[in-house]
Amino acid sequence: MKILYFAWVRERVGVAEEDVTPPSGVDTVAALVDWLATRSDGHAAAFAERDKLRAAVDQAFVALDSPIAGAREVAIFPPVTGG
Amino acid sequence: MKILYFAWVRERVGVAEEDVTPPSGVDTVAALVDWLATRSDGHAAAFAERDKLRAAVDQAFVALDSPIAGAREVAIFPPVTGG
Amino acid sequence: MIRVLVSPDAIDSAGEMAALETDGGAVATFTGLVRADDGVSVLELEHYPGATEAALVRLAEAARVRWGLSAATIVHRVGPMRPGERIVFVGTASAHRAAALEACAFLIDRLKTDAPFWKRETVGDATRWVEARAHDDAAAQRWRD
Amino acid sequence: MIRVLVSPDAIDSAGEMAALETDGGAVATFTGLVRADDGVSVLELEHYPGATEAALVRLAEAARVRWGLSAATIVHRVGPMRPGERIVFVGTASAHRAAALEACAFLIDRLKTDAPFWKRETVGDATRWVEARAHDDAAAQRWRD
Repeated sequence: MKILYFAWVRERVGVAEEDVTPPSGVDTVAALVDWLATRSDGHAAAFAERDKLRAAVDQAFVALDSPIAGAREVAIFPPVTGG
Repeated sequence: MKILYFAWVRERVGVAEEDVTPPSGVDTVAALVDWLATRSDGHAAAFAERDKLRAAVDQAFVALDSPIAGAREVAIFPPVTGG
Repeated sequence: MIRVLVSPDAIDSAGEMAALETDGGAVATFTGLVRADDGVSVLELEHYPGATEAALVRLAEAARVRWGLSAATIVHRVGPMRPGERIVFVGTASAHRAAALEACAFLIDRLKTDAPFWKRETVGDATRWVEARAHDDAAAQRWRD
Repeated sequence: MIRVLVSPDAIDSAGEMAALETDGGAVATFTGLVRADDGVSVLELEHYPGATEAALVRLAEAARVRWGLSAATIVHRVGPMRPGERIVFVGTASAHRAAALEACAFLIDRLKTDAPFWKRETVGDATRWVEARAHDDAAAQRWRD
């Protein structure tokens, strides 16, 4: 599963993307974030404030409690600020 | 007093402007229109439908019952259609 | 900054838009074009020299004050023009997008009812003066206090 | 016709506006500029390649259908830019002025909440990520059915 990070999430994690294979119990975006947070201090810092995180599964915006079964690409990022 | 005509009012009257000296009893735009209508068949045709006439006194839009005392320029025209 | 121009020349909308980009924020524009889809070969615009310009300046100034604009531009073409050509350009500039957008809509709605212009259309061999439309009055009315 | 462009190049708003003048009627545009009045020396925009473009196409298509537009254009710059430069251009074309104006406002309100872009400002020696604002959500919300 490809994980993408943007903006300050990317900066704190330290990489723009990574390939991971989460264990089978990790079945929602929120569970994925919990699991990713254990990978490094940077990950933990990036995911410390859950209410500031947004996500997309296979490029569609989703809530953090959405399932990730079958997802090929999950993106984690702050609220958007374009325009 | 200078009278200006625009659009189909101008076309029916046959001139774009004229200088007139209305008698003293002609004290509103409506009375002025009544008086002007007697000047020619073209004037009469231009002013036949009063509800389709609009006016400006000294370049300010006014209702037809507005006074014209002291006016230097009165314009008579159809409803506007710009933009 | 208020800019008002009534002229028989083609409207330079790109130049007018660029001139509104002064101190950042938001620029909204509206361009009205002679419609090509209803058989009109020539559209002619008549105005009331002096009074028309004054009415447009009053409108632009009212918008500037009401929405705190940094700039407002109204350019209206007069004389004969052809389908696809620009009749009118309205542009607004503000630090805030909602102000620029609302003021732009206000200006185009109100200039249709508040400024002395008259349109005459040529379709085939016939010319006719365009009649005022009730929905223009309704659109202008929504901006009254 | 839908046109969406996300690019680090300067936005050609004049060219984009002219391209919307296809079959007459009305063209409305909105241009967002980097504000020069708050000490920001560089504004940098990050996006989610592929997903951002797809979100903008969905937005433009939604506007086209909802307002019966003949054309809609969204151009968003990414990468570093300076005060006074254009961040975003939105343009709409319709036979009717109200449709063009409303759709233009819809697009700029909604792209602030519905498309993945992130702004980072440099003020003096410090850089910071811009936080999302509640009033952007409110502005986007007014277009929900």
